[in-house]
Formats: sequence, C-alpha cells, structure tokens
Amino acid sequence: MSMPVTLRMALRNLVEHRSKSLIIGSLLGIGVLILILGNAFLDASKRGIETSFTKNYTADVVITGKADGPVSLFGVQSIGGLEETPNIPDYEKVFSHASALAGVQKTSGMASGFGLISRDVDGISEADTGEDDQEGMMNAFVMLFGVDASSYWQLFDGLQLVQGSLLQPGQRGIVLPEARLAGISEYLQRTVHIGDEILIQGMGSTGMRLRSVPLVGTYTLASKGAGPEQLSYIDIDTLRALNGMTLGSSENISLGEAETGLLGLTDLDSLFGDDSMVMESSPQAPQASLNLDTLLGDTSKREALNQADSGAWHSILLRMEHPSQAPVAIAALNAWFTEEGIEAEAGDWKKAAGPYAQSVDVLRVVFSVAVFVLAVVAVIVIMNTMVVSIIERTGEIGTMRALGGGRGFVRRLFAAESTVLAIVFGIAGLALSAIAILVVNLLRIQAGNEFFTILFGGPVLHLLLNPLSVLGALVLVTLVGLLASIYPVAVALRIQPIRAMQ
Amino acid sequence: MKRIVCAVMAFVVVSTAVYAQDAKKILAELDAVQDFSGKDFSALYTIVSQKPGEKDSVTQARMFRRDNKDQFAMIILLPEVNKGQGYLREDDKVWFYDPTSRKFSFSSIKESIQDSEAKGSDLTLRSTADDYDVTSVREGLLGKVPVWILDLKAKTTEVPYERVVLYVRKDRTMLLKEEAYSVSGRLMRTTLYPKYVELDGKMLPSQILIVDELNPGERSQMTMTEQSVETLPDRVFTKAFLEQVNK
Amino acid sequence: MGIVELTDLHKNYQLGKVEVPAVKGVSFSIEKGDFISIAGPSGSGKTTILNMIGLVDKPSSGEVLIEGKPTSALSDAELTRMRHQSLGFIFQSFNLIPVLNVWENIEFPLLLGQSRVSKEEKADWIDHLIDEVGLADWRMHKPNELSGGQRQRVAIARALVTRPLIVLADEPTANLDSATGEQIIELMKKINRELSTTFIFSTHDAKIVDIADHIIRLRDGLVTENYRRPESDRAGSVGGGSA
Amino acid sequence: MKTTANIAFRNLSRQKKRTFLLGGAIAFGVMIVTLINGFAGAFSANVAENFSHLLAGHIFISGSEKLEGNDELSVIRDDAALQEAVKASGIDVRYMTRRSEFSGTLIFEGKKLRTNVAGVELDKELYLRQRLVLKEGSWDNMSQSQAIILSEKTAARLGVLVGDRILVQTQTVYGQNNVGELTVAGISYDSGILGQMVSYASLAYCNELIGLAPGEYQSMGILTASLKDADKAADILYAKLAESVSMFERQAKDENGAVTPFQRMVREQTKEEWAGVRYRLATINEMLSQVQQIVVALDTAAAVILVVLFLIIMVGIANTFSMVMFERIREIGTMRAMGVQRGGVRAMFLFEALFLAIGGAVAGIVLALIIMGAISLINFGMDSPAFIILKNGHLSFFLPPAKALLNIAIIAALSLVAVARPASNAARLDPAVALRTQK
Repeated sequence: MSMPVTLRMALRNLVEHRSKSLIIGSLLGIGVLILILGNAFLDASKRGIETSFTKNYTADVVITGKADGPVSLFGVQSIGGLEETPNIPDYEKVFSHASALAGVQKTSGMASGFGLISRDVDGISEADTGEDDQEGMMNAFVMLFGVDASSYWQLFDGLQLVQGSLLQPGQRGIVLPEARLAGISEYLQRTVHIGDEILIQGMGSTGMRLRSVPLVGTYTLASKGAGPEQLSYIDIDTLRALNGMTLGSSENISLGEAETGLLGLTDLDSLFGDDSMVMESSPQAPQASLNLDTLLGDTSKREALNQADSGAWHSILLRMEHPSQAPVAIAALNAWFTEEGIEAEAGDWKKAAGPYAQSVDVLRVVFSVAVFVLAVVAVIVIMNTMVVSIIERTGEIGTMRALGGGRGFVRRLFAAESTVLAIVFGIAGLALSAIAILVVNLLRIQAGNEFFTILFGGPVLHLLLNPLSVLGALVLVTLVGLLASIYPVAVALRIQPIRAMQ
Repeated sequence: MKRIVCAVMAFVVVSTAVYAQDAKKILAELDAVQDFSGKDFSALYTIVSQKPGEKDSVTQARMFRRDNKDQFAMIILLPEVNKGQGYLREDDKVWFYDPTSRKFSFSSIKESIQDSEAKGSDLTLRSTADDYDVTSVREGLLGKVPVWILDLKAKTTEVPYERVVLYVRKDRTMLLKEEAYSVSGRLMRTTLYPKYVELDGKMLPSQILIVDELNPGERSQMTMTEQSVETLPDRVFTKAFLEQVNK
Repeated sequence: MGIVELTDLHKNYQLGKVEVPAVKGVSFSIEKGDFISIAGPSGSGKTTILNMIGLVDKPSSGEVLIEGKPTSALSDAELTRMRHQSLGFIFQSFNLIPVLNVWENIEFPLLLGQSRVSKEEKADWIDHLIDEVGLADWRMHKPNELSGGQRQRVAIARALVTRPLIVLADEPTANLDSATGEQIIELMKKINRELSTTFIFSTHDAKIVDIADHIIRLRDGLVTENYRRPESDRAGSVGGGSA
Repeated sequence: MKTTANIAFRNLSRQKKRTFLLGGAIAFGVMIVTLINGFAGAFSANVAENFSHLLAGHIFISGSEKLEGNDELSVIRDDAALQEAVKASGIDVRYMTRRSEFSGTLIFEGKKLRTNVAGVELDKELYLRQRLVLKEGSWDNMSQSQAIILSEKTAARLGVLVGDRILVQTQTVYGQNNVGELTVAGISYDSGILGQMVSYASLAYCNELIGLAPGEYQSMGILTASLKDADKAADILYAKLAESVSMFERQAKDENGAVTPFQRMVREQTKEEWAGVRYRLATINEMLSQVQQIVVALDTAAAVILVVLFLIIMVGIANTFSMVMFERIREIGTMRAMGVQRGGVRAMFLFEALFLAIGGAVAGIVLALIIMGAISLINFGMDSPAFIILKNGHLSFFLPPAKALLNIAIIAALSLVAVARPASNAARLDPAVALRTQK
C-alpha cells in the first residue's frame, strides 16, 4: 500500500463523514454544473452573437475610411444629420495588403447606402396616391449593401436564400429580405416576383438617381434583430450610381459675371445706386431660336461623369481562418495604415455592426459577473461547512498533533480531502452538466424575443460542451476547493494538541 | 436638388410690376405679376449657391409653365452629371426622370417634398394680398431709389413667414427688396431684385439675390434669361418629352 | 538527574472572567524506567501537570525538562518533533483515528516523521506490539468495532510504536470498567518492565494508584506526597500478570 | 415557550464566536442576495429609465388636431380629460411629463447642426434632472426661459461653451419659419446614441417657438411604476381614454427600429376620415422593442441567481446546525435528563435558528446597504459601454423596503426548514446516549 497516509486517511474520512462530504461535494458539483452550463451558455451566446453578426454581414474584420465619428457598415454614426460615408483611400493597395495578411482567408469590398423603392408611373391607381402613403414610404425604404458578387458570398456562405438566387459576378440586381417583400408589393401595388424590375431612388452627393434592377432573390437573416431588416444586397455599380459614387461627383462649372456677380457684393444697397439701374427692355433670347429637341446639346460628358467610380469602396470585409485571429489582424492593419499614412481604420465585427451591436455585449458581462458571484458564494458556504467539519474533528486533530503530527501533516491531510472531493464531485458535476446540456438541447428552448435570438445565435438555444471549458471548470473547482479550505485549515492548525486531552 | 426645385417654384410665386400708391393695390399688382394664366411661360434659370468653405453649387434648368392647367416641366442643364434630368408636374402628381437609367419615378406632391424643407404651400400659387395684412406703409429710399416700404403681417399661419417687408419702387410697381421675418420677429432672409426685364407688358425680375441672414455668407443668386410667354407645344408637358429631350 | 524534571511549575487558567490557579508550584523529578502514578481528586491539577509534561500545554511559570532539556522556549515545530520522538500518549477517551484500523492506528505515529527503519522492520515491530497488547486477532478492525479495553490496548501499542522514552496516560482507565482498567494498568506495567519505558499515568482510582512504584499525590495544585517505592518492593507487586 | 426562547437566545449570546461565525455566514448570504436584489431592482430600472428619461415616460399620449385643408397639428391643448382618464384608469403613475418637441437647426458662428429639441417642464421632470448629468453648466441656468442643454457631442460640433448664445431655426407646428435665440445653460454627458440626438429647452420657450400657447404641449409621457407593466397599463388607459376622448386605433408594433415617439407619431397617418381632436397612445415598447427584451433577460438572470443563492444558503444553514447539534449533544442530553420535552429541544433549536437568521439577515442587509453605498460612489464614466445599466455612470441600487423585509422572511423561513432536520434529530436523542457520547 504505497498511497500516502494523508491521502488514505482523506479518502476514508470522506467516506466516514458521508453526509458532510456529500454537502461540500454537491456544492462543488453544483459549482461545476454552473460553471460548465454558464460557460456553455456564454459560449453559445458568443457563438450566437458571432453568428448573428459575423456570419451574417460583418465578417471578422472590417476596414473603413475615417470620418468625424465611428464608421460602420451603415455609414458614419454622427449627430446632426447624415455625413457622407468616406471611401477607402488607396483601395487597391489596402485591399491587396489586407488580402495578403496572415490568417486572412477571404476578402471582399463593399459599399453601403440607402434607397427608396420607387413607383414607376404605370399601374398606380390615382385613388391610392393620397396622403396615406407614409406607411408605404417606410415599406419602400431599403438599406443597400453594394457587394462585389465575385467575392462577397464566399465570406457569407451561410446566407439563407429563400427564393431565386444570389447575385452573380457582373450581374445587375437586388436581393431583398423575404420579410419585406409583402410590404414592398403593397407599396408598389403589384406582387413582386423574382425577375421583376425594381426601381430604386437614391439620394447621393450628386443628387437624385433612379436605377432599375431585377429582383434576383430573397433571403432571411439567420438571426433576426442582428441587423436592420431592410438590409438588401445590390450589385456594387448600381449602388455607386445611386450613391453618387461616380466620376462626376466633383465637377467644375465656371459661370460668368452675369450669373455670379451679385454673390460677392458687400454693399447691397449699391445695387440700387441710381434710378436707371433697372431694366433691359426685352428678354435676351428670341424665343424662336429655342429648339426643344436640342435643348440639351451634347450629353456625352454626362455619360462619362455618370460612370461608376470603380475605385470607390466604403469598406473591406475580411474573413479570418479563425475568428480569434481578428485582433492581431486589426492591430497589424491599423499599424500599417499609420505607417503608410492611409486614412483608414480596421475594426472588429462590433465596429462593423455599429449601432446594432451595442447592447449585446453588456449582457454577456452581466452573465459572467453573475457566475462569478455564485462561485464566491459557493466558496463561502463550502468554507463554512468545512470549518464545521473541522470543529467536529477537533479531538482527532488534537490527537494527531499530540502524537507528533506537524502542521504540515494536518495541512496535507485537508488539502488531500479537498482535492479528492473536488475531483470526485467535479466529475459528477461534469456528468450532470453533460446530461443537463443534452436535456437543454433536447428541450429546444425557444428564444422568446429578438434579443434572445441574437444571444442564442438562432431561434433555439443550443449549448455545446467545450472540452477546454470542462478542463477549466475542473481546474477551477479544484482551486475553489483548495481556496475554500484555506480558512478551515487555518482553523484546524490553530487546534492545539491539548485538545486531544479534552 | 429638391430644395432648388422648390426654390424655383417658390420664386415663381413672388414677382412684380404696376404703379400705384394704395398699399392694397400695390399688393394686388404684385400678385398679378406672377399670374401667367392663359399663357405659357418658359425661362432659363441659373442658380448659384454660395456657402462659406464650400464650392459654389450650380444648377441650371429650363422651366416650362402652363398655369391654368397646373402644368410644369423642368429640365436640368447643369451640372453636367445631372444633365437631362427632368421633373414633370400635373395637378398633384410629380414625375422625376433620370436619363442615365431612362426611368421615371412617380410620386404625389406630398411625398416628394417630404424630405425637403419646403412646404406644400410653396408649390401652389398664393396671393400676397390674400395672405397678408398691411400694417404700415412708409416712404423711403432704397439706395437712391424712392420706394414704398410695406410692412406686412400674415393673416394665416399657412404662409412661411409671419412678417414680410416689401420695398416697392414708387414710379413703377416693382419689388426691389423683400425681407422675411420669423414668427419671433427675427430677420431670416433678404431677397433683392436688382434687374428686371419687360415681357408681355409685365416687369419680370431677371436677377435675384437671396441672402440668408441667419447664416452669414450663405447667398444664392438666381439669374433668369430667355423668358418667354410664347405658346409651348402640348408635348412639353408629357413624360414623352422628358425622354425625347434625352435622345 | 531524572528523565523528566519539573521545577516550580505554575499553571493558571482563564475560566470565564477569573483566573484560576490549577498548579501552584510543583517540582518533582522522574527517573528513567519509572512507572508513575499521579493521583488526586478532580481538579487537583493531575491532567494539567500531565499535559505540561507531554508538551501539549505550557506552564505559566516554571520549567519542564525532558532528558535535561528545558522546553519552555521551544517552538511549536520543535515541540512537535520532541513529542514525536520522545513521548507517547494514551488518552482517557482512547482518541483512536476512527478511519484507520488497528494496525494502521498503531502505525500512524511512524508515518508522521522520517523513519530510518525498513518497512519489514517496521511491520515486525507493529506486529510485535499487537501481539504484546493481545490484539493479534483484531488487527484489521476499525476502532468502532472494538471494546473500550481493546481500544485502549491499541492506544498503548500506538504510544509505544515510536519507542518513546516516556509514555503519558491521562486517566487511561476512566472510561473502562474497573476489571478492564486493572488489566490495562497491568499491561502497561508489563511493558514498563520489558521495554523499560517510563510510564506516567494519572488516576483517581486508589486501587490502581497502588500498582505504581512512584506515586505523586496532588491536592489543589500542590504535591502532597511524593513516594518512591523502594526498588526491592517492586517486582513482587506485579501479581496479576499479563492480560 | 418563553423560557425556551430565552435559553435559545442565551445560547447564542453565550457562544459569541460561533454565533458570530454562523450569523456572519447568513449575513453574507443575505448581503449577496440583497446586493443582487438591489442591483437587479435598479438594473432594470436603469435600463428602462435610461431610455424612458430620454423619451419621457413609458406610455405616451399625443394629440392631433385637424386643421383646414386636412393638415394635422400635433398638440394637446387641454389635458383635463386625459388627466381624468389617467386617474380613473387606476394605473400606478410615478409621474407625468408634458413635452413638446421640434426638429431644428442650431446655428452658432457659421456652424450648423440639425437636432431635435425637447421642450420639458424642468421643475417637474425630476428624473430627467437625475439622469441627464451635466458636464458643464448647471440646472440652475435652466431657469432662464431661453436656456438649452446640449449633449457633449452636439456642443463640440457647434463649438459652443456654456453661456454662448445660439440661434435655432425651425418651423412652427403650422409650418411657419421661426428663429429663436437660446443660451447654452449646460452641456450634458452623452449617454449613447439616443442621448446625443436630443437637446433640452424649457417647454414654455419651445411652445413659443413652435407656435403653441403657454400651457399647451404635444406629448404627455406617463412613467408607470414598472416598465414591464407598461403595456398592460397602456391597454387599461387606452380603454379609459376611449370612453371620454376620440382615440386613434393603436398601431401594431413598429418594426422599423429606434425612432423617437415624435418621429413615429409624425410617420403615422390615418386612413379614416376624422375631424376635431384625436389622441394617440403609444408605449415605449412600441418605440424601442429591445428595451423590454433586455429588461426581461436581466430579470430572468437575477431570478435564477437568487434561487440558486437561496438554495446554497439553505444548505449552509442546515449543515451548520447539524454541527451545532453535534457540539451540544451533551447539553441536550442534560436538558432531556432534566425533563425537557422533545418539543422543547426542537423549539430551542428552531428559536436559535430564527434569532440567528433574523440577526444575520438584518446584519446582511445593513452590510449590503453599506457596500451599495460604496459601489455607488465609483464612477464608470458616462461613455462606458455599459451606460445602459448605469445611472449617470454609476452603478446604482434600488432596494424596496418591502423586498428587504421579504428577504428577511425568506431567510427566516429557509432557516427553519433547514434546521428542522437537525432539530428533530436532536429532539430524538436518547438522553442517556447523549450523555455518554464522545466527541
């Protein structure tokens, strides 16, 4: 029998004081249960949030231009009106640098904007164009992600297509959220089918633009609430046109004195300097010369100016081989931007999701704190129970001390007891957790609301037993057991050998 | 863009000529200038807006009106990038045409002015005489020009400015300057009409300077040329015309 | 020079709010191989003195010398070592470790220190002790399966296993019926003779007191009698033989 | 019985150290429970209030008046009928706010910013004063009629400091242009995106700017006792209101995300023809669907934690008392030998447990209050991402006295349940065995 006497005694003591061991043990077991379940839930919610955002539309890393306020995929979050979303400067260079970064699996550029689905002339009965159209206008509002179809879908391969197909490279078209289709149909007063042309009105820096694109498909977000439900995918060039991301956005127009002369005046009364200031007796242009058909003259310049600026992108999304690589990549990119003097910044999915990700993380913090509080309480109660059991064994401890057992011996004995308890009941808790997780998964707990949907990462709570967290929980519970025995052991060490005599 | 369109439309509402001393009569005459009923009207508008620290924004458009049918068409000429864009109004329906995609969008007036600062009333002809009471008439000089200074107070809340001060040339009823005040009595906008042309017996302003009194340095100059009251072909007020111009 | 020397030993206890003197200046010495009984009524200070000799209690003043070494200045660790090496304990209520069986309970003190003896030697010695106290058939039993007398025999074997110079026994018979009590004392006496281990036991049982060959009587914390039976009287008094 | 209680009490005071240890354990448990309770109480309240202070309530009533030409005017001219209905509905109203709001352009030295300005009754909106923490300036400045409080970012964007005069350009409810002059009375910390959107001015001046008469306003906000009950209260109130005034049909939940009530009300249009004055009722949940979801999630978490905690505490008490019983086995034997009945022994233990539990619980609550006070002093900063659960950057606690009493009662009851077994074990002891027992 080579088992050290302390261990041997510890084991037998535990069996001897069955009920006490059971109490402490079950507390430790519950601790493991809470830790593992809590961890599984946090894991699930982390995965859930990750799925909700990164798999749906934010990817792992996002690069945007810089603006006077946080830039997300939904534009610049700024007070006091809309600020124009900045383009990424040196796009090609940034893109190829980002693509070549270690750990980057896939890369895609995109741009975002807003649009109103517009009624074309035909088919709208006049009776329905009255003032009750406001609600309809809300139906008509779409948030547009202009995507590069040749790479975008590879980043978001989990997109749940409902009808039709996704955009193909080079194809013009829009993919609408399935849930919006009814509202849009109502607004347009015609049932919208796949393949139907949809007219979209955009308001960009160069003014109003109309573009008609076919509806190529509809989709649903894996988790409702993670993003705006108006989110629609459109081909990048159409988006650029709607957004005014065209070559003509900085056109120079020079006019003569006749058209701008008044603007520079400081003494406005001088305009009325003398009585004879006024009139020219007749209009300058004889009406006969107005040819209605050649009103515009040369429009070739317009065509050129309306060319989509193929270098204009709002953001680059990066899919990492593993999400955990994101922070490193972000740091590396930002360092590179500073070094190269490029006005761009990289960030994680939270940056990308902007206003939509804000409250979710807070809750995770709260849950972690809750688990921590429970652990602390468990330690205290275990401590209390152990002190109790030590006081009960005062005589025994005194005897050992009287017989020449040093403090070290007593300490080892209790450490052995705690460890054995922690391991035995930790494993029991583990088994229980596994069962609990199985049960939870079998119960298919439904997310009651959108918030839980984001948290659960889907409509149903699915917990996963993470080997690392299991190991962590066991180690932690052993530590908790030892930690909880510090004070009781101190109590035991205070027991003088004389107590054996009483 | 909508704002400019509205400004153009709003402008059309306020113009002048005629000679009289009675304040009410002056107002009635000023109202009459806007009225082209029975005739078509067309002109080339150039609007240059200036804001400190920004590039001047320029819009040039040709406008066609047929008032007694509430018809209105406008084709953008400048900036080049928007050349050929057209607006067409009939009653309370408005079409917008984008030549690059060759598409029309359709909306009611209510909708189309929603996200602009314009009010529905900006787009309908209003009568100064009906909307305002004259609270005082003074004589004065504007520069070196003797003017009547009419202080007007709104009769209803339907008008955008609670108080308007008009400087009307004495010898011919021509509006030279207009000051618009807020409900709280602060001067918000000064509009100057330094140049006129005579057309069909009416005096029409050909240059207008709008000074934003709240935002120093923000000014717009509107220049009207090629005014005409010649009858326009009916097709001008059709969608087909907007398309055709862009062929 | 005795194996244990007590010089002017005082011990005061705090009882609630008053200080109670338990031992009021006791001096005596114990020779190697003595079989000593400390006798006296309850509250006379027997246990206190025994505890101080056993180094589990510290005198308020005075000194306890074990093998000529003063102990009052020693640290807890040194005291523990000394207890382990030189002293054996037999308790009034046996104080066996409930989770260990007879053999293990006896072995226990050996596990507490570094032992230089081999496993076999150790086992032989423990077996010998078990035979000695007459528990050969009970070696694998747990304490709660034994009678009081048997438990105390285990305690005696345990006290002897480290081959101490002195074995201390505080009222070893108090929880036993008188016959068993006598047997236990006889056993102790036998071992005292065979191994010449010094035995110090306290009792208030007059019958048992007389078995001792050195009797110290106490009353109210003072020694009233310190009687050493002459050497010649000793052998004959062990009449009962072994248990 | 009295003697038993007396003995129990003396037992506790006799063994001060152990009593202290045991009571301390209970106190600790109660402290944690109380902290969680207090935190959860304030937690949901904070989340709800951080939203509702900005929106000024949980339930909103706005009035619409039909003008000539089918235009609608958002105004409540006389709220007597509304007040009456609120009173008659019997819902628990914490307070009522009267607000007007307009969207306008703030102008300062060539810089412009479009923002929403809420006209509030500063003397009455105590919650707003509590929640809207000023970085610069003071609420006292707000007593001037033309004062405005801007958010930090708004102020920075305009480049204004406290005391600067700014212009605000807006339109009256009739659509007339108007310009007001406002003095920056304070600059508030930004609390999230919602907080940045709104500036606050006095209701009177706001009314003046948008052309309403003094005493009129646009939206009545009702802060109910609890956000969770807001929907129920809204239903009751709606029914009551419908008896006396003309109401709009209530809208289905708006899925379009966060909008201010005013934006939302503006968006709403009726399809039926009507004239005169009508009222619209909406709740904060319709405005911000996430708010309630977050609160529900937090409350669920707190409830689960509490149950687990109480269980753990109960186990702790139970095993501690087993020990007490063990320690006193001889004493029990003595008492039984002297003729104390089994019931007496049991009662003694139960009394001890009761005293201990109540003492511990009270101590725990006091301890918790002290800790709450201490934690409340920590400033996490207004721009903390957790602002939503904070009160002005501080963790806050709210412990209703009834809840504290309930906690004491629960602990007392749990102790009795926990001690029941050790106590009856003790009571069942055979006196002879007890006296003989070795420790």
